[in-house]
Amino acid sequence: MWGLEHIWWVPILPLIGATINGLVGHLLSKRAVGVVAVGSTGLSFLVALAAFGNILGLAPDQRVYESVLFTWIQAGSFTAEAALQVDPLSAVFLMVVTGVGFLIHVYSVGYMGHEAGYPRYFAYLNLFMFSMLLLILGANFLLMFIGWEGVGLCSYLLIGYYYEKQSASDAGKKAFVMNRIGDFGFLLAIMWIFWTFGSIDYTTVFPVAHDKLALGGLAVTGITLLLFLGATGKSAQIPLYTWLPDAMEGPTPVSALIHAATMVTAGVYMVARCNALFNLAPMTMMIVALIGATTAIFAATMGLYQFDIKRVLAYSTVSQLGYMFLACGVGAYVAAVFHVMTHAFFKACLFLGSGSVIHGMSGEQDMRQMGGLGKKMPMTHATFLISTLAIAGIPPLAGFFSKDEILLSAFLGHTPGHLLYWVLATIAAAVTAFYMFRLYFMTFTGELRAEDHHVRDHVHESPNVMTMPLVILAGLAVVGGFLGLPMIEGGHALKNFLDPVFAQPGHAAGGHDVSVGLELLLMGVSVGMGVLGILTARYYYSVKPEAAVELLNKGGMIKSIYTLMQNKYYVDEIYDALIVKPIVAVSDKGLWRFFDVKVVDGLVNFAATFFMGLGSMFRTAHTGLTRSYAYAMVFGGVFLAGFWLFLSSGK
Amino acid sequence: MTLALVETAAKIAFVFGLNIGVFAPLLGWVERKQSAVMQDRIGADRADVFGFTIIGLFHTMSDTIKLIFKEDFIPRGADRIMHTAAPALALIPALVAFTVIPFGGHYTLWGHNVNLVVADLDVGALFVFAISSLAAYGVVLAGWSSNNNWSFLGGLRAAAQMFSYEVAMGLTIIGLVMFYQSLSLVTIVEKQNEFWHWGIIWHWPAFILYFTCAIAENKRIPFDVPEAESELVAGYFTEYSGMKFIMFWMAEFVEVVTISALCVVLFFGGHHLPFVTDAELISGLGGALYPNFANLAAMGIGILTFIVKVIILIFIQMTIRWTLPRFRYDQVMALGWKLVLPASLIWIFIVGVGILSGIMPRP
Amino acid sequence: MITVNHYIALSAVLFVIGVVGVLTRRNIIIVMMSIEIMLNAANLLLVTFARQSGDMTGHVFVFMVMAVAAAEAARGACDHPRVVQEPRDGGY
Amino acid sequence: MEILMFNLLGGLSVALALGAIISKRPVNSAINLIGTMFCLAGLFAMQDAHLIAALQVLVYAGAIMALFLFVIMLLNVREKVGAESRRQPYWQLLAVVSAGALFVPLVTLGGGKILKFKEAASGFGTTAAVGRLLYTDYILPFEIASVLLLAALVGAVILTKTKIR
Repeated sequence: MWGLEHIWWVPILPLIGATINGLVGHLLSKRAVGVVAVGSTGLSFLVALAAFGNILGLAPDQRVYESVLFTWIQAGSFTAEAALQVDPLSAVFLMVVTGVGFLIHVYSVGYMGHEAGYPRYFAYLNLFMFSMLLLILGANFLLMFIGWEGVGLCSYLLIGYYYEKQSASDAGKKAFVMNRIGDFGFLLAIMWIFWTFGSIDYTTVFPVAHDKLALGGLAVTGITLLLFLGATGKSAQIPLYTWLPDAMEGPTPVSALIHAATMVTAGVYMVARCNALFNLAPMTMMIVALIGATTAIFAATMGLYQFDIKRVLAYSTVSQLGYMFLACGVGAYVAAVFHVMTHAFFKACLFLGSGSVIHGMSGEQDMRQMGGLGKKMPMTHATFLISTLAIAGIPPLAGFFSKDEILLSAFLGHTPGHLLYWVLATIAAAVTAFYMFRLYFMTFTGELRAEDHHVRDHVHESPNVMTMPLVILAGLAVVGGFLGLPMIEGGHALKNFLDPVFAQPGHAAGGHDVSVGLELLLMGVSVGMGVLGILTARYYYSVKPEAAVELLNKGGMIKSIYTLMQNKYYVDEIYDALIVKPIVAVSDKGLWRFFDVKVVDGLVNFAATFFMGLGSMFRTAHTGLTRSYAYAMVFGGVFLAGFWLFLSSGK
Repeated sequence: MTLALVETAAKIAFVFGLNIGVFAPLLGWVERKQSAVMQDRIGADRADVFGFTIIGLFHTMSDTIKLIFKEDFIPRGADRIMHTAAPALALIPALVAFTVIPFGGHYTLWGHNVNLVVADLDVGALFVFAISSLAAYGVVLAGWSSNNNWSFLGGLRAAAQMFSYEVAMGLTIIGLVMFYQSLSLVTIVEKQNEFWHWGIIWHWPAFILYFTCAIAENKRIPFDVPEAESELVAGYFTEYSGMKFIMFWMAEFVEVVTISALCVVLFFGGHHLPFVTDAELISGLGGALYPNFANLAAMGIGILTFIVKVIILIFIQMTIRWTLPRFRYDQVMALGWKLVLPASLIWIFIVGVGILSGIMPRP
Repeated sequence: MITVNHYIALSAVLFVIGVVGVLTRRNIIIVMMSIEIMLNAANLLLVTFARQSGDMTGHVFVFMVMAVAAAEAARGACDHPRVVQEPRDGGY
Repeated sequence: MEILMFNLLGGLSVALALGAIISKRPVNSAINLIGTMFCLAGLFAMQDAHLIAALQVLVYAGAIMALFLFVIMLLNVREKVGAESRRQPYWQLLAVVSAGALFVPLVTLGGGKILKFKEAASGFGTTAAVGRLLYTDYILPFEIASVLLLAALVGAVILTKTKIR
């Protein structure tokens, strides 16, 4: 079968592109660099498409293909193969990553056209593609971990792309450190898995998980909690989410690809991949759902009063990722993956749209300077509106189907407190609709508020190379949801496709027994919440903008909540006070001033003083005349030899 | 016992005669004549006996006679003993090194087994290097004992240069030793019985390195900084005349022969004819019918082959001598330490990999 | 008939000569050479006993002694110029 | 024959060693010592230690003594008559006496017994045999020796480098 057998080309092609651009890119013309980067990703996408077709052609219970490239590590009982695995789950991710990745590469050609370090950018981006594909396709935890680290590295490199800028390099470091905390948990989990199962291959671990581990036992809970710690780092969940808004310092296509569509969903992928383990740990599932729901509402409220267009989207990403984890936490992995897919479409579109806006606004990101762009940038406007409607959950756009499925799953879930999650998520849906349309109205309607007349005169629609990806993504945001269309009565296309991965023994992963009426009622509630959010936003930011100002000027509760939200609940400051400051203080006062100066230096000084004193006692014997030593040696030798002679003659 | 003594004495006589009696005087003539040919001159042709010059060959004789009857001069303030001993110290090691070089193979003559090497040592190759490392003393002492700054500088240069290249030279043949699995030169020659086992086939980089080191060790152009006449008058033998002077020259020529002979033994199959093994040669000469005669003939052919190969290599050395200009002193040292030494280490590594991976099949 | 005792005696004589050299000479180079004499005396004994017992471990030891002597010589040779240059420190 | 060789080489080595420690000029000392090394190499060869004999010439006579000689000549350490002439007869007497005292237990090392050589096994002392020992049982000391030589090399470079500045 052409496709699956060549699956290793999928990650290798971007790696080749990254190597070419990274090593000799500066010698090539910009056009050549673009051709290499886009071409390698495009070819990779084609191979992935072929592989996907092959997977579809197989019988549903045989849709697992493993290709062992070579034995990578062999030490004792530990074996790690460099093996790639394609199953429905990775196939869906494969399509999203290569497809969206390809579009964003195309977009980048236009967006980054004027930047210095053009080849460097594409080398990183291609390297990211390689790492992400390795993460998805790896057939064991170690290979996934390599990809996991690789995407973290690329994320760091790309956030800090404008490394001359202090804030950008700081943001890169922040992302890296936050990710490392999560990676630490992931690594421990891998070790624990190897300890428990004696293997790190998916095909060895997952089938026996149910037999080897007790339901809710310590081992499985520990492993899954550590795995989830890794996921919170990579997917920006509470408490490790603060890096993602800062990550917006990177170029906008990077935000779209890495910090919206692909890398941040790696945590979801990992949890979904390890569903066999998570299903055995109800406590972890509860925590996952709780964290997901909390993050969803928490991040959504933080997005309410941001003025940086990309930051709003960043908080919205965090919030949407919360939805995905909520879905995972209530066992609705299909809904989570579904939302990953639809979210990739509309969020990438939104980010790229915002990039287009920023491009048109000559780099301005503050929404207070924008307004009325709809007329000047019709393509961007149209695609942006579609995506905003999608994220707000308005039927029949993609976001509606996936979000609604998550809400339904939460409502019907088995996890304790699932109704609370449902309430939180529903409120978050309204808030999402509100702030997204706030963004939309502030940007595209009304009058242009920019003060700088250069900017005002320069506003223009982006070139085709940038708008075409927007159109494609917006189209996908429209139709992407239809995969989940026949959802009433026993599953839909995506569910049927993914079910072999999630159908584990001992767990009911089948459809919910739910009446059509209840389902329609829930749909109505969520759509109603969305519409409510939209209308509120329209009132305050389009119809009667002064009302918002009035509301604020009244002071009191609303004012303080506003301040709290605008300052992101002071989470960064709390982290600083609770973690960074104490560590610095302990290192400074305790480790340095006390332990190093007093204890270590003290010991050294004591040793020196001691031997100096001792030496001063023996100094008299040390004449410095080598010959006297030689004499002493000879006399010693004579004495020893004579003594030995005396002893042996006595026998 | 007596026969063995006679045999050894004969071999020693042959080796010494070949070196002192034939090669050393002839090389003086060859050097003159070849340079003349290369530089489109006539060269020395004035010495004659009854009007016959024989392309200048009589110059060898006249030179010898002249130098023997020249005044033996020892400068004031020189260390007399060292000054006298130094030329001998330079010449003797060059001659002694030849004792372990096989100039033929094994032959059975009238029931008596003849092995054409003066001493078949288990550590033959090491012995050659050990002895040739002593040659430096003669030069160094000559420079030191002459009480002359030019000589002294020449001696120091010679010492540094010879010690440096000794290290590299020892390393160049390690690969060969690994290949033939023996330090004994006789064994090495025996293993080159077939043409495809000759050292030069696999070890030509080692040959290039070894040849370079050997020329440097011999202090001949382009490595003749110890006696650079434009800088140091004549270096370490500035203060020598007469027979002592001629001994330095003889030492140099004998070393030229020794280097060539060692190269032949290590890289060019020793006395073996290409594509003809010893056994084939003897049987081809009628070994079944007249074993003694065939062995004797094979011995003659073997020695002749050996000498022809040696002469070819001498010719190459002479050509190099009259082709290349002299290196500067720092260039000489840099070449030795920074190029030849690392290159020979790398070559050892390559040979090791080649042998272990089976690419280089050992004979 | 030559015996081990011959070699022991010869080795002892050489060793003692080395000791005397170390004790009486002031030139540090000669002192180092005297040490070499002592090492060689020990080597001779090692080789002798190796031959007597048929165990080549003695040869290995000699090999090691040579390596150490070479290292020592290299170091000493570097040190010597400094000692000569600063005669106050080199007051052997 | 054997006893003749032993007497010749042994006597020569003792004489040369004496010459090495007595002669006034360092160069003469070095030359004498080279002779001693050579004689000892002969004695090694007499005891079937062929590899050690070759190494003795190569390492001791060829390298170590060459280094000494080179240093002596480089510094031109001619007769430091001034330093050496301040003889201290008492010290010298003491040295000879104490060395003589050391000699007594050394020669009686055999405990008065006459130890005879056995016939050497075939292959004794050959390169292959010693090499096999070096690369199997004594590989660790062998490697440590190589590290030692490397350290000496680095040390030599550093010590001489500071001189140039």
